[in-house]
Amino acid sequence: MQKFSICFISFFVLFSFSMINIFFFSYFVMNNLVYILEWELISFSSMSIVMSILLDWMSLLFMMFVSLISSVVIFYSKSYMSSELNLNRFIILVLLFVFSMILLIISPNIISILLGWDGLGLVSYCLVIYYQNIKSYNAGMLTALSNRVGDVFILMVISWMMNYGSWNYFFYLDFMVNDYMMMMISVMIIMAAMTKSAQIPFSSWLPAAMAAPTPVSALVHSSTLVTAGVYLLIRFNSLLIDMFFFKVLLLLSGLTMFMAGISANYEFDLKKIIALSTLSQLGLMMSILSMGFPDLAFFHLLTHAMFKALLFMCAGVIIHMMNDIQDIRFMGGISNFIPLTCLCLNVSNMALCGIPFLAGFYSKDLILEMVSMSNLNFFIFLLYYVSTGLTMFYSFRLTMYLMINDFNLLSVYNLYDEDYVMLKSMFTLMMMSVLSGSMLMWSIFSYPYMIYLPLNIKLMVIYVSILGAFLGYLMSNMNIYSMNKYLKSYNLSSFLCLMWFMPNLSTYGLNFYFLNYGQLMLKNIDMGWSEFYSGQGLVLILKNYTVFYSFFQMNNNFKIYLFSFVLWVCFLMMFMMIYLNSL
Amino acid sequence: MGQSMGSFGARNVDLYMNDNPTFDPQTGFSFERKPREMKAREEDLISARIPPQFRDYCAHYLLDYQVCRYKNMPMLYKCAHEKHDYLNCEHQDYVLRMKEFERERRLRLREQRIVGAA
Amino acid sequence: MFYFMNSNKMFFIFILFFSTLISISSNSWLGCWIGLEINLLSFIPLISNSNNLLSSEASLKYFLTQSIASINFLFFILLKMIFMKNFEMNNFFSIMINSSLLMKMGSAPFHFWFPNIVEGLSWFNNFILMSWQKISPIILLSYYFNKNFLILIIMLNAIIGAIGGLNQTSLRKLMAFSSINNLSWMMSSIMISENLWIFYFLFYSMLISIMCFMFYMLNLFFINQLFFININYLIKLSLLINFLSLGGLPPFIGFFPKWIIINFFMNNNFYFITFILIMSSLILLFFYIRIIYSSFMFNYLKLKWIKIYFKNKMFILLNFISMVSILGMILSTFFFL
Amino acid sequence: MANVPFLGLKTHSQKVCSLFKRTLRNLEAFYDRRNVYRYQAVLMRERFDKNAQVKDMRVATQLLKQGEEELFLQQHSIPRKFPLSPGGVAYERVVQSPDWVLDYWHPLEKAQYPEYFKRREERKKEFIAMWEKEYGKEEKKDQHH
Repeated sequence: MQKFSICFISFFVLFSFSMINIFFFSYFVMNNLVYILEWELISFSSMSIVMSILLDWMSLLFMMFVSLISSVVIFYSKSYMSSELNLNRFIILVLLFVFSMILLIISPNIISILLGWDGLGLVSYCLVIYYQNIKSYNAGMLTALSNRVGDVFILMVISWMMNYGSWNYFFYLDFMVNDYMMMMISVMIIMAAMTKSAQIPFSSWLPAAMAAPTPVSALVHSSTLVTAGVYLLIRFNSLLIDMFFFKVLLLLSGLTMFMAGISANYEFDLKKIIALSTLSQLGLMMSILSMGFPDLAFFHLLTHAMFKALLFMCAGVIIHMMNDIQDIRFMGGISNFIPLTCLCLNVSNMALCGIPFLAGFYSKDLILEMVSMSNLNFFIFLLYYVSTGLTMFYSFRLTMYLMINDFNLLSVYNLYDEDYVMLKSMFTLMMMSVLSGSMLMWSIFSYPYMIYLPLNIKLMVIYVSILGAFLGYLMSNMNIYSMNKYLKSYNLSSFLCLMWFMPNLSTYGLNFYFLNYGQLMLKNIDMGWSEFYSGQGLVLILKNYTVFYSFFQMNNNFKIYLFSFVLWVCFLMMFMMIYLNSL
Repeated sequence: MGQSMGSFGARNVDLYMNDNPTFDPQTGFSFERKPREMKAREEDLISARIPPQFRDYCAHYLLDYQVCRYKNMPMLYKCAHEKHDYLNCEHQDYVLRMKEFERERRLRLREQRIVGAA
Repeated sequence: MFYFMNSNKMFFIFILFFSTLISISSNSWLGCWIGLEINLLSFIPLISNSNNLLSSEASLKYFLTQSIASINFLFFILLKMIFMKNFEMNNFFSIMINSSLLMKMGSAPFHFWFPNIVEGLSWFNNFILMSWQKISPIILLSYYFNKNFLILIIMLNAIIGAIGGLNQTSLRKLMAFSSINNLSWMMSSIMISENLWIFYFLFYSMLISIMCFMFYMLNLFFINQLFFININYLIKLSLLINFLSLGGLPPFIGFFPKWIIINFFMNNNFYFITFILIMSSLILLFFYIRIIYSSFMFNYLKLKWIKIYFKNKMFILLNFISMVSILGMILSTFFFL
Repeated sequence: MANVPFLGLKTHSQKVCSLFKRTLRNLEAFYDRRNVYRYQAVLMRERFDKNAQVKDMRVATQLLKQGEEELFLQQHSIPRKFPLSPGGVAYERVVQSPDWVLDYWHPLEKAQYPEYFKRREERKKEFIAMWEKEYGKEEKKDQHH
């Protein structure tokens, strides 16, 4: 009976769904097919709200990856969440998340996108606050509100698209490129995507969202939810190519990539390091997207989903094993105790760094070479390559902290690879993160890219990687007499460590004004004038009226009443007489 | 960056990467230059649904590659040769374009020299 | 309550119905007057109840007011016959005839008898007084009315009905004021067309029939009786929803006739009256909700030996009408799909 | 609790000890390897010991203030917290409901654990008896409101 738990059933269903999708994907990519299904819900004023489904190779492939990762994550959480009382609720939340993600993936209609988009925001909020303590409530509110900004932009896009008479943006992409309204729409879409993918002004929520349970982080905050923004922009790409704002996006996402890479080096929370590396990779996707290579962004999105989910799952095993400790300063030397998990961790870390022939190599190397092939200014070029080096840097630092040094928590300890449920699911993803790069490279690029570079520029990736790895080794190396590098540059370090003070600037600093204004409003309007003029005041006036009225009613003097009626009649009679006399 | 560094030396003649050649194609050549011929037929490209930006002088190799992909759908590594041919052709094309760029740069320098001498 | 138990009352109720038919179908004013008189005389025996002192007081009061109104009515139709030709309009005559009719139906400036008498009546008599007894005066009103005067009266009705009911604790008086308020809607509908009035009247009488039956069955006369915890929660809930429907809250069917009247008023540019009517029904809804809200909240009275329930037969009838009242508007949209 | 002035009051030596402990925690955050941390902790201990013999309270207070300031200026951005202690990641993740919640269970729920609740009622009675023995009976107040 244990076999048929909700985890197993969901795993089975999602896994089969993923297999179906891979079949259909190969059929669609072979025949270059696109299917659109439409169902009209309501039509008013010649505008129709339709539920539409777009199936092409891109949506099918993304669905396949999402359902594969989610099935594996659900299988994993059977063990990770085994002592959870509300396991059913957890799994159902995850399934709801997958459902709204799929809704987002397959819809070419901005209204049904909103359905998926809002679903993602809501469910991710519920998942972040899953452990109901103060920290996760704060993180959840930060996540929800940051994403809410994007929701509002999507809503505004809906109202702008009303001008076209339909919300199927898919049909307008080619023809309305130079339209003013479409320009507004695309700016808003870019803003929405920036909130969802945590680009620079909005990036403080992604590390905060690590308060969620680790399987959630693996599924939601690394591979699927945060890539929703990238996916949306991939869909809108043909519209955005020549826009000025897309250049701004290139700058912002490059900075995101750089900032996250640096902050990951200063971070000590295991999950936050991985979250920041996710942020860095998201910046990479966004920036290559804004240079006009949507398929490269998509490629990196998919491979990244694989190895980042795996990385999170390994981190989950470590956290599970270490009694909820996430601080890497407590860890060390665990490769002696959990070799299999460390194997997976290393594979995914190397894939992240782009070590040749793992998944990340194919996408990242291609992206960097295409960057070298394009016309760019030196600053963007620098951002790309420095961030690549930084990826290596923090990955090596993480590896050193986790595996090489001595165990740093207790003097008596017993750690072991306890759980084959977790290991099985991790091995599935490990296979995928080894293989998926080359598989995807073959299958999705029907039109291959030609790269032709001088030797040194071609080898630049390797140079920065080696440099980064060396620095990462140095950074985690600590002798008794070593100077404290952090203390020597305290101000700069805090600046970099706290994500360029972005949480303070974009959330804590900003929301003070809104809260203050809200309190003023509450005091003056809600509990002040509007109470006086609508609620209490109206009742008071009506009460006075009814008291005044009761004075007449409750005298209950029937004689006066009848007499007054007769008087009224006589009064009218008198006037009538005057009137009749005047005739 | 390779691109921008490569074209950096041409800034003094106001030449950028995406500029078109402005001189007569025959200038400075002793033999007659022929325009390149498009080997892939338009209707083939249309029927294969090749996007417009890929319909260049190497499109016939691309067509071969697409056909191969269609034939061996799951085992795509079998199309390595076709892919290589296509990329090789693209590479030759790129080299040609770079040569044209260099020629344009030199011609412009020469023009400046002549004007400056006069 | 039901008069088929009592042959005398059955006889009078028969006469009551037919007198109304006489009055609204006669083609002379005198015939109308005769119908009204018969109506008055047949309703008084229905009111009287030898066990209840209040009812005989109520019947006397009813007799007095109605007879004064009838006298005036008779006097003015005779005067009109003397002074004026047929189909001739005159402000003063119309105002005077209207006044006596307004008094007969208990409309606003002449309504003071209405809440008093209602206090002495049983719920079924109340129901008759609030619905059937309104028919003949309103129909007669539609024959010969002064528009400006009537508009004034409509606004007065709306405001008085709303304000008077605010601090009532007696459910019968409350229903009386609610009927005064609804009278304003009815009079405004009769200004538009007779069909519209029939439409409104049917819905209104259906809604108050539910209320009256329900109060009768639960034996409720005052608000604080609603606070009994013995009353089933579902009964309270259905009371709430029927109240909301009576007040005219949108998803329920009580909104439907009001909606249509508002629509016609808009077409005829009666914006100000519409405003007054809607605002007064807001106040009406306020005190309906207040009653039910407190009955949900203050469950502090607990009767020991009483179990409050509906008789089965009634329950089915009541449920059916309630269902129409609650879901009518929603279900009726399916006919137009 | 404004009328209880002595609760927040600490002696000077308590304040110094507290400062020393916080300093050590801060060092722990900076120097994560144990041996390195020990070395730094010894150095820090020496700095404290150097001023241990200061008799003049004015100077001592000044030194304490300086120490607090230095600690504040060198506070680690990501302090090292144990997961279950306040500020840690898993703090209050598992909520222990207080004991009185059990009294508000529905009788049907209580009936599922008859033995426990029987004993609980007995214990309650015993506790009330003990209470009344110690503090006397509760006066009957006017419950009407």
